[in-house]
Amino acid sequence: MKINWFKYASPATFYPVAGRLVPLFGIAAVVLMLFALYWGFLETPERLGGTNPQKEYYRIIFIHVPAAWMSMWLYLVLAGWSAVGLVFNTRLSFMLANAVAPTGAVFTFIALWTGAFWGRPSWGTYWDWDPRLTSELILFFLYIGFMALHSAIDDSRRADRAAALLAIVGLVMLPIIFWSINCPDPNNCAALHQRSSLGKIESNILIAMLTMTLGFWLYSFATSFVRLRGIILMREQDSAWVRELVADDGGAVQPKPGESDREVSA
Amino acid sequence: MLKVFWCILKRDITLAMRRRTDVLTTLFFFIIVVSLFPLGVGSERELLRELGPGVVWVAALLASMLALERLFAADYDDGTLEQMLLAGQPLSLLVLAKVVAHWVLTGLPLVFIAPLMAMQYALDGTAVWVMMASLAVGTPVLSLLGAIGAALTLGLRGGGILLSLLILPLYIPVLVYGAGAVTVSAIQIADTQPYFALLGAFLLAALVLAPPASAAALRISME
Amino acid sequence: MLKVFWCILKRDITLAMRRRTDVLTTLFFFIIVVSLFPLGVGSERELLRELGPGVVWVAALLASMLALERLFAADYDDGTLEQMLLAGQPLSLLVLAKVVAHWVLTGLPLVFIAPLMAMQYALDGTAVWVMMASLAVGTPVLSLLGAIGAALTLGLRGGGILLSLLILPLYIPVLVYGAGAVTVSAIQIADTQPYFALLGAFLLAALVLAPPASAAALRISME
Amino acid sequence: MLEVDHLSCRRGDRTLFTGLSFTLPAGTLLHVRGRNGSGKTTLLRALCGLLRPDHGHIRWRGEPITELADDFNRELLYFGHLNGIKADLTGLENLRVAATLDQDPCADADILAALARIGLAGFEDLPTRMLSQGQKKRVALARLILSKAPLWILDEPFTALDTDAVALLERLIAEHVAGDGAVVLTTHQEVQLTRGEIQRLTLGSVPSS
Amino acid sequence: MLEVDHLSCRRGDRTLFTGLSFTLPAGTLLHVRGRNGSGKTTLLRALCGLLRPDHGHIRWRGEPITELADDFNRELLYFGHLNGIKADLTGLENLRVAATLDQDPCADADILAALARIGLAGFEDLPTRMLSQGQKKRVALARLILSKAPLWILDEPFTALDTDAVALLERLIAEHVAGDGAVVLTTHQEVQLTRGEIQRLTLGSVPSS
Ligand code: HEM
Ligand SMILES: Nc1ncnc2c1ncn2[C@@H]1O[C@H](COP(=O)(O)OP(=O)(O)OP(=O)(O)O)[C@@H](O)[C@H]1O
Ligand SMILES: Nc1ncnc2c1ncn2[C@@H]1O[C@H](COP(=O)(O)OP(=O)(O)OP(=O)(O)O)[C@@H](O)[C@H]1O
Ligand SMILES: [Mg+2]
Ligand SMILES: [Mg+2]
Repeated sequence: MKINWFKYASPATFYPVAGRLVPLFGIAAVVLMLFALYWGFLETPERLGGTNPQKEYYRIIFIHVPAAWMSMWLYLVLAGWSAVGLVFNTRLSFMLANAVAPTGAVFTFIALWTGAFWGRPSWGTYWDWDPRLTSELILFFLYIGFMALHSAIDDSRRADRAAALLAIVGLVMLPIIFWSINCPDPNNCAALHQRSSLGKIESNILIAMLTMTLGFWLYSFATSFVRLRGIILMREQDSAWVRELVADDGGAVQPKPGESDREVSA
Repeated sequence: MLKVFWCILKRDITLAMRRRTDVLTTLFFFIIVVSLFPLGVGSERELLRELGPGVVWVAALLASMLALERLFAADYDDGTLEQMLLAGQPLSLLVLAKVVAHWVLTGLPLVFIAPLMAMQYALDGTAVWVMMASLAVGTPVLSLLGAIGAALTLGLRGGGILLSLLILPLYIPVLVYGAGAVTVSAIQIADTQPYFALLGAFLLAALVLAPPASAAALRISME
Repeated sequence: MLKVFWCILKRDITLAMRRRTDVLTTLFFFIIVVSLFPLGVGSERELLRELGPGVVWVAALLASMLALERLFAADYDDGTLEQMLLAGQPLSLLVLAKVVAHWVLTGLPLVFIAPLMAMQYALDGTAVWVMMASLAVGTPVLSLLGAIGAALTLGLRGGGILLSLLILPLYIPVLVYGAGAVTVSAIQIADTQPYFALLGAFLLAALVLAPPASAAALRISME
Repeated sequence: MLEVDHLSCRRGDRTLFTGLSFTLPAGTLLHVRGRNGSGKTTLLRALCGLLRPDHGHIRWRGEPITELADDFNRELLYFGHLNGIKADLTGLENLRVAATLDQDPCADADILAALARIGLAGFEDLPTRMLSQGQKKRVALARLILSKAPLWILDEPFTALDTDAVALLERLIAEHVAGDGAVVLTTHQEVQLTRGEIQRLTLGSVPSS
Repeated sequence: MLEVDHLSCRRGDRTLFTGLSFTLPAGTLLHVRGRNGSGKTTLLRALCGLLRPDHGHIRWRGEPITELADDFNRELLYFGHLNGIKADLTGLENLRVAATLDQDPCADADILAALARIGLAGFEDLPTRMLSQGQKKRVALARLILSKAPLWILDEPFTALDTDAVALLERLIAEHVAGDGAVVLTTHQEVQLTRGEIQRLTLGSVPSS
């Protein structure tokens, strides 16, 4: 079967589709997040054992880690749509990138915030210049930069393309930045290698965490689509279909396009 | 091709020489920022020695960034940039010429003034040489990366500070390895070579990638 | 009189709100500069704690100074400043209104974000309060003093960096006593009151002297 | 009203004019002409007090303008090469600020009427950065309708305007002169007045160095 | 030479023109007219490729200008609201840079001759910031004398010029058209040509919102 993807690349077709998907994703997200919270709070061990016995507050992991994952994934999505937009010049891709950015920034912020509140009881400090924390902070700056640049430019087309270029430059730089922070001393990098402890984690915790991640993921879809619909309406004000839509709601009068005439004389 | 490159390079350097203060102010900004810190944090020798490389590099970052704001702005305001876009010459070449001129005027002087700054922070002989070398390799990367940001924020109100928001995070690797090389040079057994290898790799990558990216950004901004 | 003051104040705040990013970028610049240092100097807690007050104050200085560049520049470029000079209203009043608006938009937010920055440098409770208080009294002085420099460098190419050259030395007393107050607050026996008395005196003097000085500078620059 | 006495100005090393004297009574228009670079803008800025002349005096109602300072400024409306409007404010907001600064008490309705008269009905609520070259100029010119100042100093007010706008501006100037105002203006076009006197002042061509 | 096919442009939320088509053969001048804000500048920038139109195509000698890119730019001379000269360089230096960028091989003597012809003899060695409004514009116009580009796009080239300069510019344009060049220009004045065809294109007045 061959689907005409370009049909869906038009804002006019995508607008109602997004409208139908929003409640679907929204409800699923809420359900999954509630389930994950329930599972995380009631079905997991009361305290973690091992060398560093963590008290009840380890449960913040069910928000913290999924949020951190989402923040990185969403940046990839953002840069991906930006690249598609720049290459194929499709308006919808830029709009998608814009719609995703605030959600990504929010997850980054949540990861930082929950991390800080976790750090207080477990490390005795809100903040430490641990490589991972620093990288997350820089990711936050990249999101903020993207949004700041976009909103600093009046002309929406220039704003889209400039912000998209920035997102791509950011994506190229990101691995280098992360790596330089993780390995500030190239003489003995191997010693600093950080190992993820996810493999050894208890399965209940894993279930709760993965469910929460999925919930966050759907939440990202829902919020991005809501924002996307707003953006589409604003950008396409002039087009016939939006005018019909607005007219149905008894909306405002739209300007007519200017006419032009010409005469030739010798 | 080469003729156009030289023409733009010469033009920018002539312009800067007409207003010699421009060149000097970047330098003085650097000196002032470096000298402010001891006022803010106190003047214990040990503390300062530890701080030295970081402060000098952060100051270099800030100085380079501030000067960048004007990289395209003047040309944009008077319409010469528009003319460059329409010149029928590869835009990345023109951009590269402008960046090179910019570095010669604002980055290179920092390299030569660095020993004076190092003195204020009680750094010793080797550290001073390493600092000069790291600045010499690192500051062109700053100029090249910064050009992208300067092109993106062209003509925006509050562009200067927006530029710093966009660019400073991207400067981090250069800061880490630049300052790292100097810090490490104080330890006898440690080797600074990997640091310079990395900085050199950054420079090469930036030389290849940054001009086309800036050119693309300029075309977007001029629309 | 008061009506004109309010009119200009409202105008500048409206303008900033039209471009909300302007306000936020000063703030983020501050945050980024503060966050860069640990990357350059390493992240030992003790070292950072000692550095904290100085770094936060130097960053505040730089942020305030950078934002100042735009204090009159935009009005100069579009000719509204010329109109203000010819308005038949006391120019120092108009200048004061512009400076107040500028501080509300760029200085005040720094006061409120300071605790977060203090956290990064592991400062404790009292130190955080003292830092907020010292920023609240100190940053208006920075804006007022900076206005003089901004007026003098108006319309000069490379004004931004020239401005910093003129203004940073004037900022030094504020930096010394502002950062000093925070450092001293960590010591139990020491008293921060003299520091605040001095900062307050600076503020009063600046409030009286800076607006006429800036007005005079503006008249010179506009000739 | 305005008396100029042996005025001379120089820019850089070049003396633009020396010993320039004239008086401008109420109800007169002074059309300053001259080739490009002959010193028209320089003269106008000196008349406003923005630029200090080398020699000579400028008097307003008998008193030197340097002494009158703000009192002179209040009776003056200057319109230079720059429009003096903020790109981020709408036309309405711009004129509101201008009116407060000039101490012209005028309501929003007056401003809207002025904008409509100048041909910007429908554009009042757009930030002026979204306007074309000529539309921006029109916003600035709306101040002429609102202002009560007796002396207008206008530097090339006709550039970038289309024929409708030029005609309107000519009418505004004629009305002002007819109402016992004084106008100093530069333009490379011809100026006609239905009523009131026109003086013409031609600045000499610049000596080449 | 230049073909425009169903062009439509918008700025902000306002569609300025739609379905605009015309062809401009060699030896023709196109005078774009229209009220302030009708989209003349927008059209000219689109023709240069500085601004991407919403719909429609622009072709130069049969090929889309987006594909020709630098090849098209080399055949084009654009002259916008801004002069495109550096205030800190002298007239001579400015034109030298412009000539290198345009790949017009010309010696300093040519440039000096051009400056003299445009009425700036004696001002060649002054930084252009020391020139008056109209003199700056003249420096920029000297490029028209030096350039070999077949297509000129001029946005309100007559503003700020005195009558001598206007006459000279009209002569330059007429010569270029007579020499099988093409010119697109906007101005609120009338344009006459001694030889060659004039097309007039009037952009509709902007609907108020
Ligand atoms: C502001 C503070 C913090 C930030 C920004 C932060 C950031 C992150 C990020 C980005 C990840 C995902 C990395 C990955 O999986 O590759 C993560 C995972 C994790 N974080 Fe944090 N974190 C913070 C504080 C903390 C604290 C205080 C703790 C525990 C005491 C903590 C424990 C963990 C754990 C256990 C994981 C799971 C992933 C793994 O095992 O590697 N984090 N954090
Ligand atoms: N940056 C912008 N953003 C949004 N709209 C704009 C922008 N620039 C211009 N416009 C709008 O586009 C329209 C046409 O502008 P343009 O500059 O092309 O007019 P013009 O015909 O050149 O007018 P003029 O004779 O005044 O120079 C105007 O109505 C203006 O409001
Ligand atoms: N900032 C300056 N420094 C030095 N000389 C200047 C400066 N500005 C202008 N001049 C010189 O002063 C002379 C007069 O300039 P002015 O702007 O008054 O001319 P103008 O009559 O308004 O010309 P135009 O019709 O071109 O606007 C010019 O010859 C110019 O070279
Ligand atoms: Mg003039
Ligand atoms: Mg125009």
